[in-house]
Amino acid sequence: MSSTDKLILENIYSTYYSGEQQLPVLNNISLNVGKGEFVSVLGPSGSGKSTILKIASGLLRPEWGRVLIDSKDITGKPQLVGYMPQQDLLFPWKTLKQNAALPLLAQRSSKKEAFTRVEELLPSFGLDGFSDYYPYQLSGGMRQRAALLRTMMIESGLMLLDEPFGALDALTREHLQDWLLEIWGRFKRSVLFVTHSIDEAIYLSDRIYVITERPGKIALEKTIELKRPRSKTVITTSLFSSYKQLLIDSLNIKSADYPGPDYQKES
Amino acid sequence: MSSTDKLILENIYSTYYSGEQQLPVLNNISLNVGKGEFVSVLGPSGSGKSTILKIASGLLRPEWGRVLIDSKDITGKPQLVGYMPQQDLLFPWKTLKQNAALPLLAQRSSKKEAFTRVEELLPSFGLDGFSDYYPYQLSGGMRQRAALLRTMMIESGLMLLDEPFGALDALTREHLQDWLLEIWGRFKRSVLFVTHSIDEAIYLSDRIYVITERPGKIALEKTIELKRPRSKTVITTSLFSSYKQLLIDSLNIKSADYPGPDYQKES
Amino acid sequence: MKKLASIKANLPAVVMLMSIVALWELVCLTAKIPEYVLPAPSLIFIALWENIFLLLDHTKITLIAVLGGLALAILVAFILAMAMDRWKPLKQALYPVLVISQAVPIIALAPLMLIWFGVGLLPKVLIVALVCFFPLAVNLVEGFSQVDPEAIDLMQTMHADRWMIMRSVQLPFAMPYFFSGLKIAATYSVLGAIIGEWLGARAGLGIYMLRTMHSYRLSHLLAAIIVVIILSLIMFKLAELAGWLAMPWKRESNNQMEG
Amino acid sequence: MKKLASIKANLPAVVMLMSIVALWELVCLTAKIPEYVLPAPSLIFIALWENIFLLLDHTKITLIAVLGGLALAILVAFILAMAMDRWKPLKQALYPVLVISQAVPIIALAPLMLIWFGVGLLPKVLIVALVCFFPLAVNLVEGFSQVDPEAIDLMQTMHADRWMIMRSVQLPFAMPYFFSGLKIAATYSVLGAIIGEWLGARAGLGIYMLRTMHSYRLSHLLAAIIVVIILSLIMFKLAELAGWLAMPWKRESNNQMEG
Amino acid sequence: TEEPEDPDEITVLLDWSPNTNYTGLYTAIEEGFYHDEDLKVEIIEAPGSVAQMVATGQAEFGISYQEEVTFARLSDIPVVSIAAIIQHNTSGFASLKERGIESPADFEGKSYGGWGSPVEEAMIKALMENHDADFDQVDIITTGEVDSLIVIEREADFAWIYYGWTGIEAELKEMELNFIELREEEPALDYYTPVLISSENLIAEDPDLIERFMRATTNGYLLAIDRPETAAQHLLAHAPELDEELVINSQEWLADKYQADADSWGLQDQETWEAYSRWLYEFDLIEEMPDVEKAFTNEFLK
Ligand SMILES: Nc1ncnc2c1ncn2[C@@H]1O[C@H](COP(=O)(O)OP(=O)(O)OP(=O)(O)O)[C@@H](O)[C@H]1O
Ligand SMILES: Nc1ncnc2c1ncn2[C@@H]1O[C@H](COP(=O)(O)OP(=O)(O)OP(=O)(O)O)[C@@H](O)[C@H]1O
Ligand SMILES: [Mg+2]
Ligand SMILES: [Mg+2]
Repeated sequence: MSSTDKLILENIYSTYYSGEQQLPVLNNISLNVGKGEFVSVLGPSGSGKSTILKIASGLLRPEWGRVLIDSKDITGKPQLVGYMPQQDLLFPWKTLKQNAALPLLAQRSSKKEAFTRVEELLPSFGLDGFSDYYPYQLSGGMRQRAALLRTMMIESGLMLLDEPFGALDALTREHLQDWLLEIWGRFKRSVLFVTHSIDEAIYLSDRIYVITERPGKIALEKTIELKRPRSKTVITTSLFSSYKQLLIDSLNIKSADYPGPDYQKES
Repeated sequence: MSSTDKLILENIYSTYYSGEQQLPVLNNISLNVGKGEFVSVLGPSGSGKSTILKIASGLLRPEWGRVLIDSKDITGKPQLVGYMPQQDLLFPWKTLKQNAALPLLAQRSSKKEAFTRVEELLPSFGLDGFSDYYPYQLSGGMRQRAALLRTMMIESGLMLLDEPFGALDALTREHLQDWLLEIWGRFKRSVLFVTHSIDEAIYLSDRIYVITERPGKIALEKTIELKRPRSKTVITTSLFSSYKQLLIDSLNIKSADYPGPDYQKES
Repeated sequence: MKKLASIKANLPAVVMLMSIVALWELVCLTAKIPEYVLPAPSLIFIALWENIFLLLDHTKITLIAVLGGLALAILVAFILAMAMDRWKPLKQALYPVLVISQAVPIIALAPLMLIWFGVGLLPKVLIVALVCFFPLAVNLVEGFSQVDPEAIDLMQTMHADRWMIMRSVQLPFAMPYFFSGLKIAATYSVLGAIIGEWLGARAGLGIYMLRTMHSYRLSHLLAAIIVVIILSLIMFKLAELAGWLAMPWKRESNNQMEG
Repeated sequence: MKKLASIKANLPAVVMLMSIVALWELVCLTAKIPEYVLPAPSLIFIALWENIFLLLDHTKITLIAVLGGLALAILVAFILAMAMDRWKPLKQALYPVLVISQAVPIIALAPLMLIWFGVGLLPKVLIVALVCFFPLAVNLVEGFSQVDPEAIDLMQTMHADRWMIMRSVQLPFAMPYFFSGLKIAATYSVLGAIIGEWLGARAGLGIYMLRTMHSYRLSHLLAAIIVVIILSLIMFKLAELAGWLAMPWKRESNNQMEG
Repeated sequence: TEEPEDPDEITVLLDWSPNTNYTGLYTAIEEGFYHDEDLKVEIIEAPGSVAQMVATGQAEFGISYQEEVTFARLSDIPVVSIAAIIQHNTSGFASLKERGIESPADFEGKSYGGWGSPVEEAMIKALMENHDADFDQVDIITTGEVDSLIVIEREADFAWIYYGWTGIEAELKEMELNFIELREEEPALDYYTPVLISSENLIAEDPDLIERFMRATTNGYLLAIDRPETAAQHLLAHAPELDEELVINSQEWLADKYQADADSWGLQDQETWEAYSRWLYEFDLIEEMPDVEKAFTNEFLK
């Protein structure tokens, strides 16, 4: 952890309480995201990945531990960060333009100014000409890009992306991964990216944290040394395959004790 | 196409009509599934994969073409086949046992007999002890296995599986693929399997048909010569990677004309 | 534990209601408001207490009309909804009428029932049945038509016959719709019976209300209104309970952990 | 084209209704049923036609009570629902009462309104408001409480203030709930006004109904019932239209292709 | 006396909630007078539709009043009045003493709360014309079912009440009223209210049944005249919802008014029927004169 880090989580513990039940979710999580770095968190469903993002943004106060953004302690204080929740959360009652302009309007920009800024960016997000469409009129892939556009409009150097491609089909997904890398290369933000797809994590990241089933602990931290810019051909390289094998092992899927994480989550 | 084929589709054309609109979906599809063979259909979303299964089961009459099961023309006549729709479609008002026994009850088995048969099979489906659970009490993976159990109870040599793992997270999904191969090895059914995951298709199949965007045409037919039994290590082999590259190419993802299939489907 | 939690959750509401009643009593006592304008709560409770058996007698009469009408409505709604599912032309002819009827104040037809069917039990049963029939029928038809066609396809690949499809797919699927209609119907039913009685009857809560109104006993009228409210709530809760019993798979929330 | 399709879909229903009316006319003509038992449809239409201006005058009076009550109910429901969203203790105290009130036949309170507030416009407005208030308030509160907390989190990461969150997330989110409540309320409103008038009024459709009932003119009573039904349907359709206008993003079905 | 084997079941419809006007019916039930005539009587409240239902045979008998019978017959509803329950009209216009309405002349500038029916307006007009007062200066308010005592306290200055019930209630509440009795002001308005009605059909088909019913009913009212206290208890037994004090006081007030100056209880006089019809006709409330001989009969009062 150096002073060039954009985001630092130090020894985070977190538990959900509902009624008289306790659900320990995070168990001593420490991680950091450097300036301009692309860091992924990979883990099984229900391991607490979304919770990490909530804590990093200051929306949720951890039971124990500190959160630093630009070396400032912001634990439990909602920050102005580019947070993109797990569902796209485009508001169905707003057009694409109105959705994307929300962060600017919240900062008291005038409507005109905000819309102009949005319109400027539409082409690079492949959304040119769709500014007055309602979300239901957009395809799944377009919705994700619109949500990412909105996240970009939040004037903050840090982006927290929660499985942005989780709901898409495999083909659209792979396409958007390339596109995200391109956008990220252009805007130079620090990114903390959550996924449960191994391929996706390797393909996108500078560094990957693997976390275990609930309560989530860090099982592995791995720097990915595939050179950039990357393209899909990298997937068939042996370096990629060896990273993949390593991550699969660390995720440690035990077929013996199936029914696994899903069932336990519900009971 | 030989007389040992379980299922044959010959020159199938199909169109959906709604109001005054026409939607051509299948364009001259011919395929076959040999006895005991595992055949996959791979294609982008909306290309007509589910429609192929509907036609193969006799539920939907194609505009043109013939469907043969065991060399008998059954075009447009609903058959007794192991059809598993895209959603798991376990009935929420029936327990696991009652759901799985439905095919037997429809064949006028006595309740007692049907439940005994189901109980016998529960262990090999990893569902031992859950027979009186309602679907909402099961995890996603367990639900899929229960739906597959029900499909198995249909006394037919042919199984039509429509993206059985589409709704699962990546880790559970990979686990269930192994499990499906095991079950298939045991019960020796002919399988026509629909997916849009390239890895899944290669890992599971003897043969793969790739179909194009709507209206679906067959773009490629490829026999997969990975030896069985297979395990996940096969994914990192170069043969696997070369199949993957071939399939990606045949799916022909054009990033130039994005917004792609998703959007066109909706408009 | 579940009960305890629900009592706890309702505590503030109970406290608020009790303070309102206390305030009301106080105002009546200090401002000496005459009974025929606003009786004090204590007077209402005395009226309730002293007439409890009489009130129960009347309630019994009303209840018979309510239950009879509800039963008739359920029966007809099921028969009609199943027939409409079976014969599409019938559905085409009737469904638009059913939908529109939702927006019609059926109770406005009550005077006609009385004129046509006399003043016995029958017209009240008919009014209640009319009032309950529409929400039940609309919801049932809606339920049948919302059944996933994939589910029916699936049953066909098992070669299940029509009756088995109805029994094991369509009926259970329509149950939540039916019971949400039943809850609406149960609420209306009491009002329907009472308005029927207002227009002509030998006994019943509606008659009790009229008689006390005409003999200037507002405290007794309010006592009757309380009974009406309680009766409505009981009918509503019974409908809810019936749904709970009939649909074990809908008991998710709390039983999941106990089960 | 959309209109054409909907006319086509309703054709069987229209044909059926027309045949029923024709049959009714025939029965009345051949069996010589006296008017005070069952007037022929032709008589009803003559009554409607000859009294159309008188009926419209009464309708106007009723409509004022309906619209006034509805407006009052909407206003109070919004204020209360927003207050309940803001101060949780208020919600804890009131919400259980609101929920229970759903199962209470509010119209049974109408006699009290009359006794307390006289026979002018006010008590009818109050009855209508009471009857409409509960479905509106319950639905609004429900709507506010169903807002995805993630959406509010998201707004907080943009540092949006409370009012902006209310305006751009909570209110639009609650709109479908509000309008489904409004459709229920619109239906009840007419019945509320009429029952209020039955109990005491200068004019209005309820009074017209009573007068025709007392003067043995069943054809006029039925004409009035027809007007009541039409009025209810208009109120219902207006509520639907208001929802359509206020929620452009809900117009999916057909506009998607045109848009 | 031997047990009657299969009593005839008959229904009587009331046009309001049970009150002392109907005491004779309840008394005849309680004292077994109907039983002796081999009748089983059920009493049902049906405000608003008594005449229609009697005419269609939904019920054998009903309680009505002369005005309703007149209008019904003119609408071709074949009902017939078979007895006047109270000989003279006991209704009139009541107001609080402090409003100072002592004669119809004082109606000027005051407000009236009632059903808003044309007949009421005509009555007020007639009374005022007798005093050369201007009807146009009366504000007519429709108050419908609202309790008349509340009406005269809050809504309007005067209202139309039946003294035997509402007037007695006012006495019990110690409200001081001015009461202008209709029949004192305008003899034509001394019509029969309430009356017992039956249908032409039943009269033609089963006069014996009506005779038996009327014998027992007459005995009921005669007993109420003799022993109001007992009769009041009979009424209360059937309608315990009523206020006991009100019933007893009302009963005592009414006891000598049922028969009043008539030769026997229930008799109706053709002149009374004609006078009121004429009055209605004069005020354009009816378009033709009814055939009053068919509207009532005394034949069942032997
Ligand atoms: N607000 C909450 N209250 C109580 N429990 C919660 C809450 N949010 C999440 N949980 C539970 O905490 C655990 C971790 O949740 P979290 O959403 O962080 O997991 P995740 O790794 O993001 O899972 P997924 O991959 O499915 O999104 C889960 O078991 C979940 O059920
Ligand atoms: N019953 C129907 N009526 C009209 N159009 C339909 C119907 N079913 C499917 N379609 C359309 O036909 C096309 C092919 O549908 P199908 O479900 O076969 O695709 P698919 O390949 O299974 O897609 P997915 O991967 O999303 O399941 C789609 O555009 C779909 O919208
Ligand atoms: Mg998550
Ligand atoms: Mg499909």
